[in-house]
Amino acid sequence: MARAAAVVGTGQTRYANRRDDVNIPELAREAASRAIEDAGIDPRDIEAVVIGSGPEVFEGVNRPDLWVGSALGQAGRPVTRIQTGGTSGAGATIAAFYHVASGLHDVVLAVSYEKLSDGIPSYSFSTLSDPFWDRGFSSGAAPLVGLQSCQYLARHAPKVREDHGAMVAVKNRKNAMRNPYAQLQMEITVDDVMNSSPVASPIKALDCCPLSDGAAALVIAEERRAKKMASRPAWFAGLGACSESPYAPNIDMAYPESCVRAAQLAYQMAWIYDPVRELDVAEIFEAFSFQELIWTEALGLCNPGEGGRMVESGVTAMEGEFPINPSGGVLSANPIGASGMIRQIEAAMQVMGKAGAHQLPGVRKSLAHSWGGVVQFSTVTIFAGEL
Amino acid sequence: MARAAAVVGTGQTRYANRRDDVNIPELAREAASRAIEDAGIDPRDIEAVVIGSGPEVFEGVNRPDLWVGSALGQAGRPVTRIQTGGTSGAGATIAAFYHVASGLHDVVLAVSYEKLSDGIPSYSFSTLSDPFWDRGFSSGAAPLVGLQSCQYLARHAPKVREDHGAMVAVKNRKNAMRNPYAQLQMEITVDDVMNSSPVASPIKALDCCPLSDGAAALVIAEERRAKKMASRPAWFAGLGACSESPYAPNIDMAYPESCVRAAQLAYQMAWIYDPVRELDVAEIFEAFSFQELIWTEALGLCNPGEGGRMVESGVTAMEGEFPINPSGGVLSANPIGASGMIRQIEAAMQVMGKAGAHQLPGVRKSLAHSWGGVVQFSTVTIFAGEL
Amino acid sequence: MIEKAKESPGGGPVDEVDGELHISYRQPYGEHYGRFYREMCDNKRIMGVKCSKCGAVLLPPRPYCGFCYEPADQWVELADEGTLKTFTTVYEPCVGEPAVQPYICAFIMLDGAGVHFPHLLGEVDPDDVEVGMRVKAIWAEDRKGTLRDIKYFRPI
Amino acid sequence: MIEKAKESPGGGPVDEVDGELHISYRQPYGEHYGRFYREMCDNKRIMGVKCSKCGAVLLPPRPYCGFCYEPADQWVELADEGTLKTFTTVYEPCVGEPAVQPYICAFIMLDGAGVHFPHLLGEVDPDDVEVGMRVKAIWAEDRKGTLRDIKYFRPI
Ligand SMILES: [Zn+2]
Ligand SMILES: [Zn+2]
Repeated sequence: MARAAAVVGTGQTRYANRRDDVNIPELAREAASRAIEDAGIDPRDIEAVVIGSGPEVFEGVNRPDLWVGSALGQAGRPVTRIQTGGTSGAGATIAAFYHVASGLHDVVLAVSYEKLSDGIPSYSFSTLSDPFWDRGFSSGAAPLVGLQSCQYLARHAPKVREDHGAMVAVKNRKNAMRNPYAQLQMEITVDDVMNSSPVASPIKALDCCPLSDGAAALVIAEERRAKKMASRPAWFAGLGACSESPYAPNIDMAYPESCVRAAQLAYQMAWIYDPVRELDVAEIFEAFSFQELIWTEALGLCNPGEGGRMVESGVTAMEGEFPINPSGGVLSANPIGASGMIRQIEAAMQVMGKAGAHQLPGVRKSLAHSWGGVVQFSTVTIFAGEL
Repeated sequence: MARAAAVVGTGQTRYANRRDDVNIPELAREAASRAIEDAGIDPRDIEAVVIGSGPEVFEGVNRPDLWVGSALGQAGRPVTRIQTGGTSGAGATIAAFYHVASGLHDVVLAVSYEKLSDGIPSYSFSTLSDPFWDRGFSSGAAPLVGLQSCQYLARHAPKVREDHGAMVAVKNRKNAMRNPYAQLQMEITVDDVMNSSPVASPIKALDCCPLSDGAAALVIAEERRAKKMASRPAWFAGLGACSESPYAPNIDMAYPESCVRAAQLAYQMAWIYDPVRELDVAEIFEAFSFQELIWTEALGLCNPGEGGRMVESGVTAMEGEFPINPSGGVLSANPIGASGMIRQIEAAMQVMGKAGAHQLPGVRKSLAHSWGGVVQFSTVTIFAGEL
Repeated sequence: MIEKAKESPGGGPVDEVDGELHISYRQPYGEHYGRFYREMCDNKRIMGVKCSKCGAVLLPPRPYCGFCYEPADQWVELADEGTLKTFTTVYEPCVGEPAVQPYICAFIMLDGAGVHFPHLLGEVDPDDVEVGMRVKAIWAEDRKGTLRDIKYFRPI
Repeated sequence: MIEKAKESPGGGPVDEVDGELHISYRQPYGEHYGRFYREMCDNKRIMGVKCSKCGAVLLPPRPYCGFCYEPADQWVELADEGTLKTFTTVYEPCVGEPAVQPYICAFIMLDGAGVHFPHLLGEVDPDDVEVGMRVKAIWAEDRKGTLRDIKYFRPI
């Protein structure tokens, strides 16, 4: 029903704990220029720009679209900004897709960034959402996901164990060694993770993503132009986004409804019935190691409680039958507002055959996932190598 | 090219200096519920929600989409948030239109709000955009538009005079007396405005919009459903959005390129060649009185320098040949992030025949305008009573 | 917003500017929060509201159900005890959290409620906490109308 | 974030909570701001950069043209005098602005520049200011590498 559209170029910055050599627009432009170059187009071909980034309090710049847009060819074009926390980057891509699918624009640039080192992220977390309720309790990211992970482990013990999380951390950090943009590239063991300092049980230091400065960008084009611009564009085959209310009855963080439903919507649109067979790879937003297990289940890539077995058996390893996060995932870099778009870029690159040292062979369809909020915003994007 | 879509229901709150009887989600819900009721649909018919609001620093709530969404039927649906300052509300509508035009969603709710009294807007203005450049100079809204208005008057004197601004203030505040939602409903004279206390020359107190708490919402549906839901839906006939860089050479605030181009894009899409003849009414984002003259010219509703004559001759009065801001405009209420959507709602209501006491006779086509940023974000929306 | 120029440490091209954001807010409670916190403060009672459609008892009390988009207007008193749904022992400081680490954050399903209550656990060793255990609120003597009017929950 | 419950003045349903946001930032200048402000501070020089495509001389200096999306890497010294493009006399206090009202904000097109320079006017009565007049920078003695290294512009 929607007009066909594809990712035709992608760009990323290196991700780092602190990029003090650039300001925010320069960081965003670094990624945008790479995406434009990768698409092989002239910047003037861009018809509209969508910017995604997290809460403004992260960087202390309000209306960052004004400042950032000036580095992105804002003049003469429509510019909009999506802000939905962890799903901002993926949401910007989806908004850019709508621009093209609607038939009103042919070539659109989506850019996302976060520069967490400019501010104090942990303090910022304590100013999110409802000021009258639970800001003073478990407002940090790690405690929140600690609660989520504990709920998950309690439900599925002894089938899922604490060291299954560690296995994810080991796998993804190792994958990151092949990704030139990754911030944390480490060869570590399950014991290293298990013995790392406790943060918010069951989460330990090596179960956590880093805080990152970084930006990502992609160019989306309609069918005719996409075919000209890229030898193998990454076609949007399925899209799903879903929210839950933080106040909905019985929100289930161990099997989040928003993720289950976003996946269902995306599979339905992409005509996918058996995702683990029909997809070749997934890039999942695992800010903390246990989340890869939880999302794997909620995305229907295995049954509930089977997430531990997936990683332990090597199925999700780079060489496994269904690799998850060959890029190293969010555990290897987390510029929050960009991380959802980075998953999409990595999934698109696998389909385009452009993932370099972490390219998997013969990828036809890939999945990108992101979450935001208090674990109740989810997006799922499916790319296909053929229309 | 795009799938046809229309506004089928609208809702507004009363606008007030301080709504201390509700919190932010309750304020947004008040407008949303009215829009859903006006559309005559069940809340469960809404397939996606788009939220628009201004800088988060205005209200001190980060990720307001989480909190506000919980009052808007967020559960089970995609929710996104647009933040582009003064154009946030209009941008949310445009994003919702893209949702429908793309074919992926049939019925979408767009909601915008601002609750300026919860924070300190003037302080917030000083944290916008580039932290290294001009935050410390003319960062407030009135000084910025003072600079814009001075540039405009200097260019066109003596054809345009300071009292032409006052005539806009008199006209719009009088129009507001017929609008039950307006915050400032006043019968004033040109002398009252000219003698009101100076704020930022040439702007005086009565040339300024108030600061407002308020919310607005609208429901957009695709063709088949729109025809069922409304006897006379307001069809999206034209859309244009455009930005300028604050650093572009020779930015011309007296005839802003972004507005000129947004209008051109919208007219092109709507097949409009002679806007003042083919349109019947315009709702223009005049946060300060002189802006109505400037935008009227930039929108091509008269030639440059003719804005003063337009208001002085009564052409733009409620009874004139081309009424502008029959609702009372932004001079009568300015909940910043919602004001752009309010213009769209008022323009849509005129086409739908639902504008009540300020309804104009026989409106077939209407225009809604908004601006944001440092006068360099513009949107134009054109509604038509027939497809 | 305070800005000051900074010396580049190595004489290179890097300069940084220190900024501050210091803004105060006054946010109205809206329809239900006021009563909710007054009941906690004055009567040591935890009150929820019942959705008129799905019947779930909601916390925090609000005039609508987050799931059904329907009014939620019937007040219901909840027990100040319930079942521990999940917990985390926090070892690193988070702004806005209790100052002394480690402390235990918990989601508790109060008897009669349809959504969890976020709070702390106390009087228990982290190693002895188990999901599913029964817990009870320990009220503060000096109550001010905030969630801290409950000091913490402790195992029964 | 400090929260305290507030008495409802009329005993009615309205309660408000006072909140504060107090966060500090450290933002890097990036490629060009450092040099720009050092030139102002050390040499009383206003430097722009020239777009490699359209040739416009840009302020603030940045490594790209906001219009062309092309690099802007050639530094150009601008005059510290120019033409007044527009001004406003401000009578009401704005946070971050000079403390004493009224003061005059202005956009000035420096000789050789392609975009205006935002600053203040001084040593002139507001009634005597006219768009198009020539103005010149008055430099501060105590310069710190900010736009305030120029005290204001005054008519020539
Ligand atoms: Zn319900
Ligand atoms: Zn240029």
